[in-house]
Amino acid sequence: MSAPTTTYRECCKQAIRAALLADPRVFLMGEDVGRYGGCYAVSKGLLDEFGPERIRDTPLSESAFVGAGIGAAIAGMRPIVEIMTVNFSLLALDQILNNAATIPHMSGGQFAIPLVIRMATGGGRQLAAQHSHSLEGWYAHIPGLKILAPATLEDARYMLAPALLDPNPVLIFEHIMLYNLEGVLDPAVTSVDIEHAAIRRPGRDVTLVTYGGSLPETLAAAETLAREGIEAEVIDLRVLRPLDEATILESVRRTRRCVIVDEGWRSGSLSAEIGMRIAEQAFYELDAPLRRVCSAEVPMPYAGHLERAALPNRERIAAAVRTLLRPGS
Amino acid sequence: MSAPTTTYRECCKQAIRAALLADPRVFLMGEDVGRYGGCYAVSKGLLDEFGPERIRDTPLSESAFVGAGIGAAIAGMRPIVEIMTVNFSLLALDQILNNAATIPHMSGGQFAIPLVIRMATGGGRQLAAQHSHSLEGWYAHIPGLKILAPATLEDARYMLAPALLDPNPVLIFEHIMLYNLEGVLDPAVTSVDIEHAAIRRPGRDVTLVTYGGSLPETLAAAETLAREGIEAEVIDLRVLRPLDEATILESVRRTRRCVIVDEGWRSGSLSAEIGMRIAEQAFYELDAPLRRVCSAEVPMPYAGHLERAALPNRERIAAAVRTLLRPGS
Amino acid sequence: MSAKIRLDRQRLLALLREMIRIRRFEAKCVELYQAQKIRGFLHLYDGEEAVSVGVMAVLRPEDWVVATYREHGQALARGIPMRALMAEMLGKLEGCCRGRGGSMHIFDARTRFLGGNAIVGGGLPLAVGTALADKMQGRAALTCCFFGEGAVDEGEFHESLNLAELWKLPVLFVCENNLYSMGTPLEIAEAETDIAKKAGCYRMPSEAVDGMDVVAVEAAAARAAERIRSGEGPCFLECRTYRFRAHSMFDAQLYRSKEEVEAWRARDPIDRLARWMHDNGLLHTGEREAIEAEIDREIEDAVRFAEAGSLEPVEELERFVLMDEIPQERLVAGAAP
Amino acid sequence: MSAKIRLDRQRLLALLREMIRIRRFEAKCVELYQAQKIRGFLHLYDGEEAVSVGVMAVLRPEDWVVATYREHGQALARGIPMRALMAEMLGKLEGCCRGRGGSMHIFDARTRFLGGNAIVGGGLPLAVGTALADKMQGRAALTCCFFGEGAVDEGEFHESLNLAELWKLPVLFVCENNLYSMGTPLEIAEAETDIAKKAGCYRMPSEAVDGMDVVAVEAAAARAAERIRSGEGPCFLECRTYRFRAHSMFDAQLYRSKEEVEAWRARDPIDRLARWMHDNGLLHTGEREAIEAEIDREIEDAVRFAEAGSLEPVEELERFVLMDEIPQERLVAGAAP
Ligand SMILES: Cc1ncc(C[n+]2csc(CCOP(=O)(O)OP(=O)(O)O)c2C)c(N)n1
Ligand SMILES: Cc1ncc(C[n+]2csc(CCOP(=O)(O)OP(=O)(O)O)c2C)c(N)n1
Ligand SMILES: [Mg+2]
Ligand SMILES: [Mg+2]
Repeated sequence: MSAPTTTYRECCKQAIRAALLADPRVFLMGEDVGRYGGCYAVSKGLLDEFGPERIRDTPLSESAFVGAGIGAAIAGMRPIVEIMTVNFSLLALDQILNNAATIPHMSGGQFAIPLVIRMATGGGRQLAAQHSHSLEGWYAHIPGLKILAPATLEDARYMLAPALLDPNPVLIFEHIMLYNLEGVLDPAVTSVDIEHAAIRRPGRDVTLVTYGGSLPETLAAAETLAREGIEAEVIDLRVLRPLDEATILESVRRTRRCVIVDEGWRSGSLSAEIGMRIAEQAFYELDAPLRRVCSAEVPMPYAGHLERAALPNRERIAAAVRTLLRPGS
Repeated sequence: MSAPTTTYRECCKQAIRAALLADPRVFLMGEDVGRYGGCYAVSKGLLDEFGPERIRDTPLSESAFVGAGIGAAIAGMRPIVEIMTVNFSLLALDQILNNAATIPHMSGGQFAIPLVIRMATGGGRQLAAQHSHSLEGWYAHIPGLKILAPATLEDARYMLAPALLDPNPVLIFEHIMLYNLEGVLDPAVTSVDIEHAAIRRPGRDVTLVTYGGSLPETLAAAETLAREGIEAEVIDLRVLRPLDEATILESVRRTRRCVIVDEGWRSGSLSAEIGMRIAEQAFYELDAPLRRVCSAEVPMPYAGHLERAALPNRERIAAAVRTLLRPGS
Repeated sequence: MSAKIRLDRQRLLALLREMIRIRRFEAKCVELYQAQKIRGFLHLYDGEEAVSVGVMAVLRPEDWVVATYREHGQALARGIPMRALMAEMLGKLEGCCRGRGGSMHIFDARTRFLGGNAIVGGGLPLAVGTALADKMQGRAALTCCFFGEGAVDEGEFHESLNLAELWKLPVLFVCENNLYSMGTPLEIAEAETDIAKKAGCYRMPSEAVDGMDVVAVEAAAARAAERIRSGEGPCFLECRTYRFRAHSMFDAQLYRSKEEVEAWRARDPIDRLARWMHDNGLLHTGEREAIEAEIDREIEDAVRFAEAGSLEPVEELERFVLMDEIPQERLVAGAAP
Repeated sequence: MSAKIRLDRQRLLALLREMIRIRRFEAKCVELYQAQKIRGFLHLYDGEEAVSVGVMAVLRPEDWVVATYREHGQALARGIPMRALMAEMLGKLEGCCRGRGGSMHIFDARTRFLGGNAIVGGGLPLAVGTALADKMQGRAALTCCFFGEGAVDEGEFHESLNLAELWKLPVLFVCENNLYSMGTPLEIAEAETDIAKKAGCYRMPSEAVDGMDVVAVEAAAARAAERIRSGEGPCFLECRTYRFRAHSMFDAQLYRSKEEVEAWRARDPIDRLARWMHDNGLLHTGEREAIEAEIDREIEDAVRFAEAGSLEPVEELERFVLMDEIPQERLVAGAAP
C-alpha cells in the first residue's frame, strides 16, 4: 500500500495544526489567516478547528502585529506570525531587526524570543514588483535571527516544530512556487533539524549550492548535466542563517568547483556570502572560478517572458556549470 | 596663505547650503533639521537662512516623510530627506524599496525619482544596539538605488550636488565618527563624480578595499604595513551601488591579493559581494585567499571595550594582511 | 468650479457611460483571465464604479491621482486609453507600463496617474509628497488619493493624514469602504468602524457618502475639491460601497453570505442611476443598450490592440532600473520624462 | 484595588522619596557623564518624575513595563536596584544588562521591565504583545507602556492602539507629554495637539492629568488600572509634564525660551509635593534633608559598586546573540530564563 500524495501547502498546514495540538501556547496570527483561510490557503480550515483566539485575524498592521508577536513570545506564548508576502515584511522590519533580533543580546541574555514568523517569498506567478521578491538571503544578514527555507515536503512539514522550540526568532520563508509541489511525504521522516544543510544529490564534479524555490530547478539542471557526463552535487542550504558552512566546504573541497543558485538579486545576495566563505577558506582547493546564478537586478516585471528572464532556471544553471567544466565551449 | 581647516560636518552643511542656493526646487526635510539644528548638528543655522518651508521639520513619521520625499521628487521638487540614524530608516524601508527603488522600472520608465536621502550610520560612540549599525552595504542590495558613502571632506562637500542632479533615488550615508574629521578642503577640487571608486593610496602588494568610516583605519593600517615593507593599495569605494568593479579588479589583478574592510556585519555584507566578484572574475590572478575585516555579528553593545572589540580597526586590518603576505607568521 | 452639480442629461449620461465602461471592461478581463491571457492577481472593481467615476469627474488634468491594486476603475475614469490599459493587462510593450506593471501597477504620466500601488497604504505618503510639491511650487493642483478601508489600519494612514493636515496640503483622501479587506470585515480590523470619523482625529474635514450613488459621490467630491483648491488643506471622503465579486480571482468568499452580496447588488450603482434617469425621462429606451454596444466595440478594439501587441525585448529587462538614460533637461519639469 | 488613594503620610513620603531619588540619581549621572564615565546618549527625566512614580505606584509585580530611552525614572520606580542600574550606565558586567544596554536600553526580567527602547514608538507593539500573552494565558497582569508625545506621530502608535482596543487587551498607555520631541514642539508635529483625544479615535477611554502632580497621576493611574484589570480593555493616560533640562547632553535648547523653562520649574513636582505636605503638617522640618542624605548614601554606594564592577570579558561578545544556550525548560515559564 503506497502512501498518499500530499502538497507542500498541505505540509505547511499540517505543521501548524500539529503545533497547535501539541502546545496550548502556540497560536497563529496574521492577515486573513482565519476567515479567508490564508492568502495562499495554507491555514484554510484551521479557524473552524481552533477558533478565533488561536487562529487570529489581524488588521493590516504589519509592524504592530509582528511586534505583538515578539512581546507575546517574551511573555510566554509561542506565536506563529504570518506575513502574507515578503515585500510587506518591510513594514515590520523595525520590529524584526531593532527588537526581535536585538533584545536578547542587548538585555544581556535576559529575554529569549521564541517566535516564528512565516512568510511567502519568491517570483514566478507574475505578481510583479511588489509581491515577488526573494529577500530571505537579505534577512540572513541580521544577527539574532535564524532563517529557514524549506524546499521539500518533509521540511515544510517538520521544520516548524523545532523552530517553535527554538529560543530565538526564526523566520520561515515559503516559496510561492512550491505550495503546489506534490509528492509523498517520506514516512521514515518524522522530524528534521534546523541546523544542517542537506545534500539532495551526491556528485563529484561540481557543487551546486541552492535553497528554497530554486531547488527543483537546480536538481533538474543536475539531471541534464548528468546526461552530459557531469555529476553535480546539489546542496540544499535549508538554513540560511546560521549557515552550515562545514557541509558546503566539505563538498567544495571534494568537487573543487562551485556554482551557487540564489533567487535573490545578485549583488549582495546570499550567494555572495557563500562564495566569499569558499574564497576565504577553500581557496587552494578550488580548480575554477566561482559562479552564481541569481535573479536579474530588477524589480520583478509582470510580463511572463520578462519574469522568466529575470529568474534563475535550469538552462542557466546548467550553462554556468558548463563554463567551469568545459571552459572551451 | 594656507586654506582654513574645516570639518566633515561643516562640509555636509555647506553642501546642503550650496544646493539650496543653487536650485529653488531643493529643500531639506527631516526630524529636527530646523529648530534643533539636526541631531548631529549638520543643518545648524540653515533654518535662519532659508526658512521653515525649505528647512522643514517633520513629525516622527519616517515612513510618511520619506514617502512624501518620493512623491515630491516625482512632482518636480528636489528633496533632501534626512533620516537621523540608519536604524530608524527601517521604518521607511517599505517606501524606499517598494516605491522609490521600484516605481521607475515598474512604470516602464515613466517616473524618475530625483530624491536624496541622507542618514547617519555606523558605530563608535557607544550609542548601542539601536543607533550604531552600518546598513549601507545592506541597502546596496536593492536595485534602483544609488548608494554613496563619503569618507573624505571633498566627498562630503561635493557628492550632494551630483546626487541631486541624478534622476535616481540616491542614499548618502554619513558615518558618525567622520563628522568631527578635520582638515583642509582641497581647493583644487570643486566637484566629484558619483560613479567611481578612488585609490586613496597606491600600493603593489595587496589591495585593501573599504569605504566610509573605515577609510581612516584602513589608511592607518596601510601606514603600519608600509613600515613593515608591505605596500598596500587602499581603494575607497565611495559608491556602494552600483559598484565600480573595474577599479577593484584592476587593482587586484596587479596586487594579486585582497582584503576587504567593511563595518557591516560579516555575513551577507558588502564585503562578500566584492569578494565574490573577485572570485568570479579575477580568480586566476589571485595569489592568496580573500580576506575581510568586518564588524562582529552582534547588536552593537554599549560598553566601550565591547564596542571596540566589535568594530574593525587598524590592528585587525593589518593582521589580516599579514596572514596573506607572511603566511608562516 | 461650483459645488452644485448640474444634473443635466449629458452629464448624467457621461457618468452612466463611464460606469458601464468600467464594468464591461472588467468583465472582459475576467474572460481573459480565464483564458490565461491575464495572469497574476486581478482585483475587480465590480460594484464600486460610482466611486472612481464620481470623484474623477471633479478632477482636472493637472491633478495627481494615486490609487491601489484595485484601480482599473480609476485608470479608465482618469482617461488612460483603454488600449494602453488592456495591453498592460496582457503584459505587452504597448501597455502603459510596457507590460511590466500589470493589473496591480497601472501608471500613466500623461494623466498624472501615480499607480497602482499593491502595498496597502503605500500610496498615501506619495500623495502627501505630490501635494507638497504642488503647494511649494505654487500650483493649484490637488492630489486625489484612493485607498480601501483596510489601509486605515496601517501606520502610513496615520502618518500621512497627520502630515497632510499639519502642512495644509491639497490632498483629497478617498476611502473606498467596501467593508472587507480580503476576508476580514471592518469590525474585526478597526476598533472605530466609523471611518469618516478617523479623519477628524487629525482635525481634517471629512464626509461620508453613499458610494453606490454616483451623483452623491460627485457632489461630495466637488465640495471637498473646492475647499482643497481654496488652500484650506486636505479633505477626507469616505465612500460607502461594496465589491460584488471576490477579492481576487483566488477567493472562495467564505467570509460573507450570499444574502449580503445580493442585498448590496440590489443597490448596483449602474442600475440605480439608469433607473433614476429612466424614471425621470433622462434615459430613453434602447439608449443603455446603445451605450453598451458602443463600449463593447471599444473593448473589442482594445483587446485586438492588446493581442496584436508586442513583447518588450528581453534585452531591455534592466532598462529603467536606473533612469540614467533620461537627460537632465527632461527632468526639469518634474513629472514624466 | 480601590481607585481612591489613601493620602496618608507614609504613602506620600514614599512618593516624595522616590521622586527625589530619581532626581538625585540623575544629577549624579550628569557628573559621571561629564567625567566621561557614562557615554553615549543620556536623556534625563528631570521634571517628569511624578509621572513614573505616580504610575508605578499602582502596578503589581506581575505587570509588565515597557519604556523609552528616557527611562531612568521608570527603572528606579519599578524597583530595579540602583546598583544594577548605575553599573549598567557605566557599562559594567554587574549592570542589569551586563553593560550592553547603557542608559537607553535598561532591561530587567525580574521586575518585568522590557526596556528601555531607543526607537521612538518601538515599544508600543511589544506592549500589545505582552498584554496579549497575559490575556491568552488568563493572567490578571497588565502591561504599562510609557512613551513621549513624539511617539504619537509614528505609525506604530496608531496600529498598536487600534490592536489593543480591538482585542480588549490589558494595556495602560502612558503618554509623557513634555511638549517637545527633541527640538520640535508638539504643534509643529501634530495636527491634533490634544493627545488624550487621540485615544478616543480608537474608542479607548482616556484621561489627561497634571503630570507635575504625583498624587493626581497616581489617582488617574489607579482608575485606569482598575478598569483594565476588570477586563474591559486598555486605557490611555496623558500626563502633561515638562523636561527641565536639555533633550540629551548634546542639546543647546535653541528651540525654547528660558522663561518657558522657568515657568515650568515653578511647578516642580518634588517641591510642589514637599510644600503641600509641609503646609499640611505631613512633612516636618529637616525630613526632606534627611531623605536626601539617605538617598545620597544609596547613590554613593551605587557609584562605588559600579566603579568597582568588572567588564564583560571580550570573549563573551557574541554570547546571547542567539539564545541557544538557554535550556528549553527555562523557557517554559515565559519571561526570563
Ligand atoms: C502592506 C500589505 N499588506 C497586505 C497586503 C495583502 N492585501 C492585498 S489587498 C488586501 C486587502 C485590502 O483591503 P482594503 O484596503 O479594504 O481594499 P479592498 O481590497 O477592499 O479594495 C490585502 C490584505 C498588501 N497588499 N499590502
Ligand atoms: C524612530 C525614531 N525616530 C527618531 C529618533 C530620534 N529621537 C530620539 S528621542 C526623540 C524625541 C522623542 O520625543 P518624545 O517621544 O516626545 O519623547 P521625549 O524625548 O520628549 O521624552 C527623537 C526624535 C528615534 N530614537 N527613533
Ligand atoms: Mg476593503
Ligand atoms: Mg516629548
